[in-house]
Amino acid sequence: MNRPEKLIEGDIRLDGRRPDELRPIKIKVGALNRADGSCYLELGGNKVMAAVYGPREVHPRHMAKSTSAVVRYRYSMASFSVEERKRPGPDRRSIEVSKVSREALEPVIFEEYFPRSAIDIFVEVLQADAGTRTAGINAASIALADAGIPMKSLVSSCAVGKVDDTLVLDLNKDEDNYGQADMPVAMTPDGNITLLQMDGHLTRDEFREALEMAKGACTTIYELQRAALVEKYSSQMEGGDVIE
Amino acid sequence: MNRPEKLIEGDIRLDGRRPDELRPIKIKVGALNRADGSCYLELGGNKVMAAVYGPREVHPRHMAKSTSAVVRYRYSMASFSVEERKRPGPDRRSIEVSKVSREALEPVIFEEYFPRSAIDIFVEVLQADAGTRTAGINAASIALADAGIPMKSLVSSCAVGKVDDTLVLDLNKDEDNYGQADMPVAMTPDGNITLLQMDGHLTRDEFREALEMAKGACTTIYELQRAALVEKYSSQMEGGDVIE
Amino acid sequence: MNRPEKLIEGDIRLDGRRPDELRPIKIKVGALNRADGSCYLELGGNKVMAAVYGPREVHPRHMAKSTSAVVRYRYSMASFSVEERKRPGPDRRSIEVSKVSREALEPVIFEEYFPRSAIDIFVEVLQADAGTRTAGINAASIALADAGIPMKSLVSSCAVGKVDDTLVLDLNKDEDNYGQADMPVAMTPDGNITLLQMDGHLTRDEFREALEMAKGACTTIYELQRAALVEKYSSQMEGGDVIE
Amino acid sequence: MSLSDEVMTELRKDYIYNLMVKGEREDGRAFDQYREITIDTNVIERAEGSARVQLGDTLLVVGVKIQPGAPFPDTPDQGVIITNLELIPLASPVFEAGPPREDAIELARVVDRGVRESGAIDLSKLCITPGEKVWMVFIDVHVLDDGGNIMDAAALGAIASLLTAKVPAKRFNIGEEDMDVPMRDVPVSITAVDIGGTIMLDPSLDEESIAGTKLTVTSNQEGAISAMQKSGVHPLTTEQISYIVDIAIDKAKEIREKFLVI
Amino acid sequence: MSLSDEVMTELRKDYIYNLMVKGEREDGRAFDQYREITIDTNVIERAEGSARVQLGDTLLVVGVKIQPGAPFPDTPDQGVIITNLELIPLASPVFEAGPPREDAIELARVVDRGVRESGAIDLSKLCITPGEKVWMVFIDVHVLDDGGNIMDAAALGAIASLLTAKVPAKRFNIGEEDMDVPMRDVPVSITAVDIGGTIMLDPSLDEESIAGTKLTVTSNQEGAISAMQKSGVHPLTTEQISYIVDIAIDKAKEIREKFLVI
Amino acid sequence: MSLSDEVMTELRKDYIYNLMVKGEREDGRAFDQYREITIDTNVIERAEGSARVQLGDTLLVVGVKIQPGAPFPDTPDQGVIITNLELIPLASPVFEAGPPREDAIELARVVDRGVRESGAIDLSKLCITPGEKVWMVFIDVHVLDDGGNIMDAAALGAIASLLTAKVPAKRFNIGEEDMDVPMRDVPVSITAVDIGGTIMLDPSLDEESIAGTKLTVTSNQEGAISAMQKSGVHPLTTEQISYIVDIAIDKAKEIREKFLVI
Repeated sequence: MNRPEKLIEGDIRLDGRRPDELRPIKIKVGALNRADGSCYLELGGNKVMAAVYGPREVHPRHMAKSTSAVVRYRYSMASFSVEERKRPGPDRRSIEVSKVSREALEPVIFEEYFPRSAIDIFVEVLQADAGTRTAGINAASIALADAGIPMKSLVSSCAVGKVDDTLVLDLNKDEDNYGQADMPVAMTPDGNITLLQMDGHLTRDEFREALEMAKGACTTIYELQRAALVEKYSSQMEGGDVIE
Repeated sequence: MNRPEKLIEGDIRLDGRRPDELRPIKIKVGALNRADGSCYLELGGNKVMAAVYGPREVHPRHMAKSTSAVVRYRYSMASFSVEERKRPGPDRRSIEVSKVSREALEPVIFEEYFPRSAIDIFVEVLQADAGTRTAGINAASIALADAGIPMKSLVSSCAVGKVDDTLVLDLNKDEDNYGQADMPVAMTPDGNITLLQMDGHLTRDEFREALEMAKGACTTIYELQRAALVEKYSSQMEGGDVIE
Repeated sequence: MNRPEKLIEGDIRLDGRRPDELRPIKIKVGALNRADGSCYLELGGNKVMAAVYGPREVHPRHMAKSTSAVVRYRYSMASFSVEERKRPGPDRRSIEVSKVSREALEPVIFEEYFPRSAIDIFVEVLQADAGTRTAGINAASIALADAGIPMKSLVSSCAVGKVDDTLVLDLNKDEDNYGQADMPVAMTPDGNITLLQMDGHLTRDEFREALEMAKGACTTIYELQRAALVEKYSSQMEGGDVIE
Repeated sequence: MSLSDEVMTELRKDYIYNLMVKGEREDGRAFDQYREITIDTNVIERAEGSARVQLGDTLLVVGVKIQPGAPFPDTPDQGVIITNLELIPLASPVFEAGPPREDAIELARVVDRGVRESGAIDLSKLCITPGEKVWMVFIDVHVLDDGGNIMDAAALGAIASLLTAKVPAKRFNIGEEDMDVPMRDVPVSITAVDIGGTIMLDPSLDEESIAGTKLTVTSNQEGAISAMQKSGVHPLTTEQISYIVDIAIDKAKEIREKFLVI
Repeated sequence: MSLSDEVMTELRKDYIYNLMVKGEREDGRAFDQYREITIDTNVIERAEGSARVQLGDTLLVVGVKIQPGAPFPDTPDQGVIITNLELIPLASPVFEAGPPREDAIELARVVDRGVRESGAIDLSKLCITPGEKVWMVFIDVHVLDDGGNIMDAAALGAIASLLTAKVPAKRFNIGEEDMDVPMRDVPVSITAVDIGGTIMLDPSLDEESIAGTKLTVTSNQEGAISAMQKSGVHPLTTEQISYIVDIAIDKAKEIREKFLVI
Repeated sequence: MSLSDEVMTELRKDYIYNLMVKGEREDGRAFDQYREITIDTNVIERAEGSARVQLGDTLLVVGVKIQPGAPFPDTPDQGVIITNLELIPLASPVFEAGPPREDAIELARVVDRGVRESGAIDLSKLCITPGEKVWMVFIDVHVLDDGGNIMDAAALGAIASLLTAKVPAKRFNIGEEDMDVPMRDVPVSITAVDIGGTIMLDPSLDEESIAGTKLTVTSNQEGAISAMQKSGVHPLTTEQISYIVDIAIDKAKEIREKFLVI
């Protein structure tokens, strides 16, 4: 696809959203049997599955820490999740995304409760449409709760970007490709920033405004995460299918 | 070479064999000095060397089993063993062949006699002409005996295939390339099947007939294996050269 | 560049040197802060950095020796050190150079003083102009001394080659590319040969003469190495910059 | 595995074994009965074909990607099939990260042979320019939840994906219109295990873990065998194999007609 | 690390923390002050561009190699930037041999984004034949001595190398004369750490080791932000981030003018 | 290695050392005497050239494969030699599976240099289309039984294979007829060890294991040296090296004439 002439027209984006509008989010808590906790999440065209195992023994042993759990995070894209088939296995991008995503979640985990243990978080991107790392963090946060890992709070994540000189929430693929800036953020409900990355072009003022927009969006997402967990654990509903 | 018009003509195959005829087999027991047991075997144009080390210490240690030996099998093709030079190192095919070959032999090994030990079987294909896995299993079985590993029996292996709608024993390269089915089988002298793979096209009835042919051939091969071992251990002859 | 018509003309080489003349050598002892010992060395157009860590714990543990230190040597070329960008990571050449360089230094190290320990030597080639392994050994030898590793003596290294049927010391890049032989040598001050490699074409007599030339050159280099160490440890001068 | 885990596993094995002796299975199925199967296709928009397969507790997604590439030198006028399967650590506590191990490689290769050897795809129709450019069909199996018998679920997902996949000719400027993958057969894999001499189809995770041997039989529309694979260290008798082949062909027909009608 | 090493480390951390409480740093700098910077360019003859950067105790060499290659399919008329950074064991007792780990990969990618996202290089001018051949710019960062804040030193070295690099058109018979790399901006990265609530720029090795979090802000000539990266497990408040962004943009201007005047 | 193994090894070393002092070797050879050599060529039909070499207890097979490929950029009109040697675990209890380690790489590179630097192959005659296509000669050494001195056996096998190898021009449609590999020299490698000051040629496995250093000297038909490699941690004196070079050249002549007459 070539660059559309305009990405935003009269305050309406190509996919019909307003600048400060998130894409639809769908959450299924406990989507898997084998994992200790899991969550399937759709964010617009993104489809991600998160699973948590642990606390459990650490392999290889020498990675264990004597005073806290070691938290590991493996973000991975299915080879069919993108237009051009991706070779299986980790690449440099997924290694970086795994690192910052782990650091986005570690602050809320009571790691010191589980010395010599591992808490393993796996996020598989089944379909990608810009925003996979934020979708992954949102899902992983829920999966941690589903696994019963003691946490100070959930973590919520969302990107803010700039397209056609306008700040917009939660970029989709076209906006990401042809936009001017992308800034993924993750935070706790009390406003502590646990992930912050940016690339593109933002003035100081734009940056401050973008950060405020991210805060608002993360609050919205937090409510959805909480509601999904409450629903699961209050009604023990038999949920719909995953990857519909 | 292009596909020959006929692979079998008046009950005679391109290499002059009848449908139920094996290729010539040559066996040299104890072909190597360093290995605890070894066997060089030729099956038609296949030339394979099998060596056995063990029971010995397991490296890496964490692979050891507390109640039995761990049996390992490494099937490998020399880069010059085939028409187009093969890159050195294991590929997906050789990993699968190693797995099924190991499983073909494990049932006859008294693994429980050697807890915390390794029995390592190495098979090198020096020249390939279809049937390398069966040749390898036949050689490895003898090498195990030569190494003095306690075994319930030998294992014998042979492929059955279908060419020009006729079931034939022990496919050669052309028959493998242009045939309709290939089914490698391994079994113990009392008829227990320890390896069974198939690809191509066989009706139920063809399959049953093929399995019977394989049984007969394995019996023949078993006699050759036994004779080679008896000869070695009765006469301690000074054998001819390997890879003549 | 194409082969020059003559590499040596009237006893003068293309770069103005006489056959038995070394390229200029520049040595900075203790060029790094983190390493236990270090040395930056320029030999003509070669720029190498050597660092030594140890004696220290061995990782992985199973590599440790119970009666002596394990000495490791990692020779590596920066990707920008050569005309055509080199892919990062070890290749077969650098693995061989690392092995023979380690063996060139081990004879002078009192390894038995440090059982269960590691002495790690790292040599990075920042700019290459033929002779990187000899430059690396000369620098590493100084870095070992700078790290306070007990040694019987220093080791000095130099190559002798043949160009236009003349034996010459310390080949530069063009002489290496278009010459007839290259023979790197390393030795102790008392004349024990600790590294010897050769490729090309040398008669027996040429070889003997070449070895004598190498001996003389190594003596010269030894004096420079010693002087650099004396200067560092007598005056504790604040040295010039590295990689000027 | 902690000691109590090991004890649990042993107890579980005894339980399954004792049930079997009584002619029963832990989930109440008959020995030749499959668990519930759900197949949804076209679940991944980015893939040319895809299927989500739930087989009892086992969940996996298969994605088919199709793009132009060079043919193999020995088949210059045929498309290429490449099958991958990874046992990623998300799907089971016993799977590890890293390059595929022998179990995953074996599964991928048996899925691949099932598709290839049955002639399910007419590869000659996937040639673009002989000797130069052909369509490459990548079948990627992504296991999400290992509840046992990944083999049959993966084979089902592969064939279901292929049946609904489109060759993206337009996107690569190779044709006016996208075409279906040229399918000419619908192979189905049936896996049996031997537990204490009793043959059971479609093993659950627990059954799989105590079975010494699996036998997978892939058969085609006309009821002929396309591929077989014995996996595991226990031998099988000729009679057992014959019996499995017979019920596998029948069961394949049943599943094909129920789930894979084109 | 031996026990005495660990004790030393703890003592060192306490020392730095206590200094901070008194408004001081171990080397006497102000909280927003950088260590001494020395940049020498063209230090590697074999490279098309190079720089040796000393930032306090940190020493590294950046080499830029430029050679023709194929463009990425989605940007057929643009040159390619590839940035590598290795934390080789020569540079620190804690670095290990082997393929780059996540720390090295993150550093390389942040250096890369700083160059790329600021539009510092006009990639369209590095196209040779659209869709076929473009100039590939390899930026290789070789860390020799880790004295803390490799990030900023690497970014400085990358941009200093590029500013003095030549595209070797003659050597590859692609033009009559070598040309400068088409630069149109001079991004500078500034890294801050949070130690017990206090923000410090340009952390030394000890400061870096006790800081829970780093924030790198790369800004361009006009004072806009091109790239940011938070690294580490401690959260930051909105106020801290805002504060860092402000001083980072100012400090970048100062360093740019002092060291990177074209 | 178990304790008793270690004790055995020590005893064995003492035994060899004590023999040496008396001027003897364990197998009764003179210090400059080689073990029995058997070379059979054309033992692998699929290879363009091959040789089976038995040198005492050491057994290896060398296969030469020849196929068209791209030349190196700096030698556009020359064929390519690529030499591989693997120390596979079949051949010795101390060899491990996995990518070649430094010992195997060193052996392969010394075999390679022996062939290459002697000018044994006229590489200019292996050019097909300058700058585009040349013949690539792959020399693969497959060690089957390590009885000591793999080096010399491998070099013998390489040259014996090359002397009988055919360039498969017909198979690749590059010529009317297959041609011999254009050989113009017959280099032979001779390896010596220093055991307690005594020089011995062609070390057996036990001799090799107690020797601190090996020196390999490869010489050509006219008696000039093509390649040398000292391997191992013990130094050698100038006199020792001179002595080895002399006997190596003589011994190479003897072996060449006996086994490698074209």
